[in-house]
Amino acid sequence: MPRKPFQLLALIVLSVMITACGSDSVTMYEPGVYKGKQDAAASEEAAENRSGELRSRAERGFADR
Amino acid sequence: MARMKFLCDAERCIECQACVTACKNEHEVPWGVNRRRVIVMNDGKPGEKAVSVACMHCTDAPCAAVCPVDCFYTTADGIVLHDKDLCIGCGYCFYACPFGAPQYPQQSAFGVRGKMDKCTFCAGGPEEVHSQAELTKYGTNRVEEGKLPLCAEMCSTKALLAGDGDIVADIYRKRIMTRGGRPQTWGWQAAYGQDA
Amino acid sequence: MQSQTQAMKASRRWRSMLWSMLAIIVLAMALPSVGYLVADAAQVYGPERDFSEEMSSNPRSEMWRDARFGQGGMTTQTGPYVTNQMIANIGENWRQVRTGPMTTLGGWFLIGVLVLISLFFAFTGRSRIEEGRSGMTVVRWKGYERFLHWFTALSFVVLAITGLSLLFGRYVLIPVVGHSGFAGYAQAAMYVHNFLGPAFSVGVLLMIVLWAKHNIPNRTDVEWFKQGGGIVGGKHPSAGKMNGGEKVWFWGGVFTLGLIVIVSGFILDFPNWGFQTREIMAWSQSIHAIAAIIWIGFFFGHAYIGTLGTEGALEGMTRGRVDTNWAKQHHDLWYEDLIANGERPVPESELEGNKPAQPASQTGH
Amino acid sequence: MKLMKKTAAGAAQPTRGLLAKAIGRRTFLQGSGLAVGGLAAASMLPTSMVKKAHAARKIDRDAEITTAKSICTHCSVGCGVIAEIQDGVWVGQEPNFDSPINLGAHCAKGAALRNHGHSTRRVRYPMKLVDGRWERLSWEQAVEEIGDKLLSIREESGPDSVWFAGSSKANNEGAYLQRKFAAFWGSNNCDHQARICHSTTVAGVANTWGYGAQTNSYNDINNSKCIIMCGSNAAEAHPVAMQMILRSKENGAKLVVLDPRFTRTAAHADTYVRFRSGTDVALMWGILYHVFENEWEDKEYIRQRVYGMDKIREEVAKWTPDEVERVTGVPEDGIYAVAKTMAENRPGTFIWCMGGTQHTIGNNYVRAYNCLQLALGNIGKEGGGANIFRGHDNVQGATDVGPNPDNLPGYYPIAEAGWKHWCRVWDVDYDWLAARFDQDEYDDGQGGKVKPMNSGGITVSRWIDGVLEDKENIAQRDNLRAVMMWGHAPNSQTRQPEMKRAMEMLDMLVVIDPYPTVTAVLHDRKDNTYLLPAATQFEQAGSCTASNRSLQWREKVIDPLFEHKTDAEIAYRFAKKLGFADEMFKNITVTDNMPEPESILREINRGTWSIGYTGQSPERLKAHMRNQADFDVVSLKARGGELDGETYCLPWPCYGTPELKHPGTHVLYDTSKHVMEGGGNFRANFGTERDGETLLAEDSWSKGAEIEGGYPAFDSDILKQLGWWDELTSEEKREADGKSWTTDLSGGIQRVVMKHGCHPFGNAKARAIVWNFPDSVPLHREPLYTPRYDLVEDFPTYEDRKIFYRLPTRWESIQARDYSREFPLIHTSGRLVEYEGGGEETRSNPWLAELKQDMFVEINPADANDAGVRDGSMVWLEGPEGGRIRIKAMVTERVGRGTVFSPFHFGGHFQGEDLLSKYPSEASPYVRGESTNTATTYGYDSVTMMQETKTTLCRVVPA
Repeated sequence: MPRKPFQLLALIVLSVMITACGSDSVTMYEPGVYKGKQDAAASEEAAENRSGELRSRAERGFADR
Repeated sequence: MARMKFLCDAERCIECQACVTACKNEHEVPWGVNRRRVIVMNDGKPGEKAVSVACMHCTDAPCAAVCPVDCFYTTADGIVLHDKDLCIGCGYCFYACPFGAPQYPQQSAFGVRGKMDKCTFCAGGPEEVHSQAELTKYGTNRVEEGKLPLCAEMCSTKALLAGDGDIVADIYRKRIMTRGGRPQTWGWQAAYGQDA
Repeated sequence: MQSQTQAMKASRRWRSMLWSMLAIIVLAMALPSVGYLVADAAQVYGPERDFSEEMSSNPRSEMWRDARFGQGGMTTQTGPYVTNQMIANIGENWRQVRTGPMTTLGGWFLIGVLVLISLFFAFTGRSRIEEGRSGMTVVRWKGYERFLHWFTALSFVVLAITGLSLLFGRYVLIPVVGHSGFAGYAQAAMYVHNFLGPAFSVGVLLMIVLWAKHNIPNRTDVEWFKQGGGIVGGKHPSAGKMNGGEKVWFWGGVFTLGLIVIVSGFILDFPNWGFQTREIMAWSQSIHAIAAIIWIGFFFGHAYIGTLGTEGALEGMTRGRVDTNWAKQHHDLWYEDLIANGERPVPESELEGNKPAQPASQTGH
Repeated sequence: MKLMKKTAAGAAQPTRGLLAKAIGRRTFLQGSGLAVGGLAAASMLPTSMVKKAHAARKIDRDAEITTAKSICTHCSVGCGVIAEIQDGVWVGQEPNFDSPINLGAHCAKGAALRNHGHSTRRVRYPMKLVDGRWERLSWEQAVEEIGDKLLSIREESGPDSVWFAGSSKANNEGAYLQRKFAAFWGSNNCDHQARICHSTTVAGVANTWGYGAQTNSYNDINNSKCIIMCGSNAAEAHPVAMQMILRSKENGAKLVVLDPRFTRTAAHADTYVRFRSGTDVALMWGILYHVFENEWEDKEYIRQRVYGMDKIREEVAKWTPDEVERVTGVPEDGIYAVAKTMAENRPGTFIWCMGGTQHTIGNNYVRAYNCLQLALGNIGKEGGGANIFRGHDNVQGATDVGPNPDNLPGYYPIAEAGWKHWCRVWDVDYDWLAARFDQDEYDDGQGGKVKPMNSGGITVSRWIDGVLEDKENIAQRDNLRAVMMWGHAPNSQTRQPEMKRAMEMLDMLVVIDPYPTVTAVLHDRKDNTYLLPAATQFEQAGSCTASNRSLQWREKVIDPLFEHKTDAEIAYRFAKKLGFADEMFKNITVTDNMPEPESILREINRGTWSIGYTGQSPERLKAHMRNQADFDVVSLKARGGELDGETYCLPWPCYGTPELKHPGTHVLYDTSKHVMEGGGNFRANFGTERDGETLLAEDSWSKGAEIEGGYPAFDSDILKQLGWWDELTSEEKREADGKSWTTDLSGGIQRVVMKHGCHPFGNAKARAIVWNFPDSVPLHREPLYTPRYDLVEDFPTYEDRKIFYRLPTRWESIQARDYSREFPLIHTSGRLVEYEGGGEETRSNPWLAELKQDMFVEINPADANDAGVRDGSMVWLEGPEGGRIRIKAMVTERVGRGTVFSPFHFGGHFQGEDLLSKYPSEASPYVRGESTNTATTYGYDSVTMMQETKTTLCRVVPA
């Protein structure tokens, strides 16, 4: 019975997974949370900055003058 | 915090396709990809009504839920965007989206589709704002310039509204009151889960 | 002597390679399911939403309700995938299936099968050739049949790994390799899956055509099942070329699940045929994935019995010949037919690549 | 446990505002024009489209982005456009929220305008056919060759052997030069699309109350309580106008749509009435029947301001509900509902388009609409009016000052007085100009003789007969031998198979257009055929007149692409070659072969007193464009600002000199306002009395008029009688003495008259009957190709005429045969929102072309079943004159049983054959299809030669 390769592989995989969970450079999946490339324009701050401008634009563009 | 929304006033939509070509114009979307389209119900019969359909930027977006590579994200304005670098063109978001918003430049044998493309609410994507990369991948970023999606801004009868949900709902409510009718908000609840 | 030891070494190397390969395959397939435990898939559901009562106060509600339930309209926009439908309900249903039972139950099912097999192995151990090896072999599978089997088997494994990656990779592999890393892998996996699928289908269809005649159920199978294939009563029931279990694998797995997976797979793989609406695609995906998961679970059993579980079974598919004692034990009726039809067992020593002859006792464990 | 990959947050913070714009917003042109999907997507395109990216030149991404304001060129609404330009390239389009006309809105065409600045499907350089192949040549060589040929034809056959099609898509300056060009060439053989668009409207409306134009505006519809649309599909033809219509509807106005087809406009109506195509007069009389029956008419208004309503009443009495139902197919209650809605909701506006004009009795339809509005007292009121939505962006302007065969700019007659007026404006000797014309005299069609200088030229609808007809039958020296299509799509005209023959018979055919048009490919000519690239309106500055008579100024967006030249420059180059440039451009500044648009407009200002094109100086128009935001959306009046009180872009009439600051006229004939505030009354243009009854207004005058009652048009004599003469300056007196309000170039008469609150053109009644037309009371007459042949006996058409616009014209002899059994379906045509006119321009725009890729025919399910036709299958649609087109069937209830509809924008296929190979390489439109006019038939209006496209017959068989 060649159990050794089997055990070895399982060990390796397990250790990789464990170290991954502890590493800072790894992205963990979290439901509903996007962790890809960040979009600076998508930030709260950016949205806050332009919200006034967008509001007046909507009023100017869509309300019947 | 503003929450960006689209609202198509079916009583005003006259199926003129301006939203479709405005989008093509603004983002140079190629032939065959339609980020926005106009659908007519009861075409040619009394009761004919049309609505302009695109990504509704859902509160709980089904596309994001099923994406195998998790390439969707929601901006702080509530705009659902995606990362084309991650997209593998599997087609799942297209199956999941109730509105048929995701589009692919191709539809070939062996499931070759190219990267998914969809309405960005004219807010670009995860690249440097106004960079060439953002332009070629996602189109222009009007929101960052304080402007709203061109499809709505150019709507011939101001049927298609876009912007902060409060204002959009407000403008729409005023119209309903003038008309003395009841609201007919198409897709609003499906996408945003609340009343107009 | 010198050459004997060399031959022994070669044989051992060959066997250990085979085992490692199998181990890799099984592990790789099981991996996603193991990692799946880490992620909390239940959260993906999101809040429950009720779509049934939308816009009940709308004066034009009938038309909008029709639209809501997927009735088509007219659109002048053309292009891949544009449909004239305003709202496709299938999207939400499919999402719930996919992020719900398909991943949760599917994941647990695969893990469960593996656990059961391990338990079975731990308790019963390997089924050995009771009489020991006779050193005489008979032909069980011809060369083209073995090629067909391994071609299909390997494609199956690759398709399973890539397929499971698309289903579970988001929970399992993104944490390991990151978003862009996984996207790169997933892209490749998708293309491999999409291009290999049709080739695999050809293999499956050939198997069905070529081997159906061996798998026609008969009364012997009833007896075989009564004895649980030898587990009940501890005595080996009679069997023809294929025993009852193998026939179940053939009809239930290769034939039924195979055809389901192939048909749904082609629908998904060739959107250019044009008839596929969003509904058809979403349904096909669900059917494809569920059938494939069941098939993979089934496959774990098949692979276990054919390799680790039964001594002497694998060589029927690797070199095409089996020990006469193994044949008598597992497929007695077939062996009798074979001998009656004039087949003459050949000693190991005369087989190509295995000269000079070895004592029978040395081939076993 | 849940960890996140660290990114350099903050590093990519966007720079905002102007700076952000400068760093590379919209620089698609630099890389690939195909943003998404790249090559993968490109593989699905027509291969030629991929090259688009290559044609784009590199642009300097650091260059400042500037904006230019222009006006959409696709319909008459006049939507404001804001173009963003970087390094000379049109990189973006923004909504013009400030424009009071469109408030930023566009339709599909307007939202796709930017493609004009990039299209590679245009004719890039002058080309000519050499042995059936297109070959490039230089502008100089082209002008030289064409000019020589024109001169030799002139020598052999006289100036009338050349025919010019001008363009309603040219700006006022270009269109004016086209007319002036024909005049200086010595012929009235020039015309433009207005002939086949609203000529019956112009004739009918002008002869009823004064001016041939929309009386109100799109914006004024906001004041309406009732909106009737008859033969108008604004949702597709004028989508942005629907903004005002729907707003008005939301505010309580009733929308009634009368149309044989359930149009996209009808889908928004409160009331929709389907009637048989070609029976509008019967329908109107049916409505009026109920109006008179219930005494809903405005009796006081009729007494004061309408002449001849009693004659109408007599005719209407014949149209009992039963008779109306027999002819139109509409039951009584439907018509009663419309009449009641109109009566109870006043003021109501009446909108019509080509559904009401393109008929053999189009002028009758138009006058019937007018009579209905006059009876209800709706004309000359805010919210009322005859709102005629015109077609092309400058069809109003081109009608006012452009190439018309039967009048001169400003509707001055082609009689001697008119010519003399313009010769004074042009500063040329009348005798010199008259000598340029053919001096012989020909049959005038009324038993007399007339010189070509004073006889209406051949119209755009009939030029083919000018080629095909026997020389003896034409009232000019010779057949047409050369044709210059200067901005005209031939597939918008009927009888294409005959046109093909006519084109092949010509000695020379010249196409001047940004796109090749169907003229380049329809025929099988091998040589003597030229394609000259004309610039679009975005490549030049100039004024254009929207349907509401506002003159908006277009700024130049980009320089002409490739080797394109503006209309003005082309006119100048040809004039130079033909030897009359010095006279023609005497008072126009020309720099580098390009006449300056401002100086052309000033010349127009100096001459067009008759319709008040005199106050709109380039400076005033530019000021209006700068201050768009100051104008009120409903009244179009500026509120505050430097233009306080003026009406947006000075809708004509804007009388007097620019210095007088007339505010422009928003609503014509509106007596509630002072004439210096845009008020007015009906025009005195038809004498002062008839049959002992006064034609002048009674007890009605515009606010503040010092003459309280009717009065005739003013001239120097009347001024002297009134004692107002001395209010003119001595300089004005010198010019005005012996002149009328239309010929006094000083503007003194208009100034003084308006100072006294009077209207220069007098104050008269509107004419419900037009005695100088074939039917003084509008009568119903069955179409030439009628599906109800049983009605021909009761409602026959006219007798044939030997000479009408120089050509023999048939009515009776065509109606003599019954086609209705072999060709049982009514064939009617109309617009699609994606395309315009002949469609070559829009079908060459990929953003639009993608949306409608097939020519089709709408057919009722019942008719489809009768013909054995399935939805989406190919069919042959065959007309009674032998033309047949192979198109797709669209089975729909949009059309009623017995009627089929097809759009007229397609071209490039001919009777089943794709003409792609005949286009110059790379200049073919993306979408081609059969022209519906291949299957349309003979039939012309009895006053204006308008072609019949809305009611003919056909049959549909599976292909």
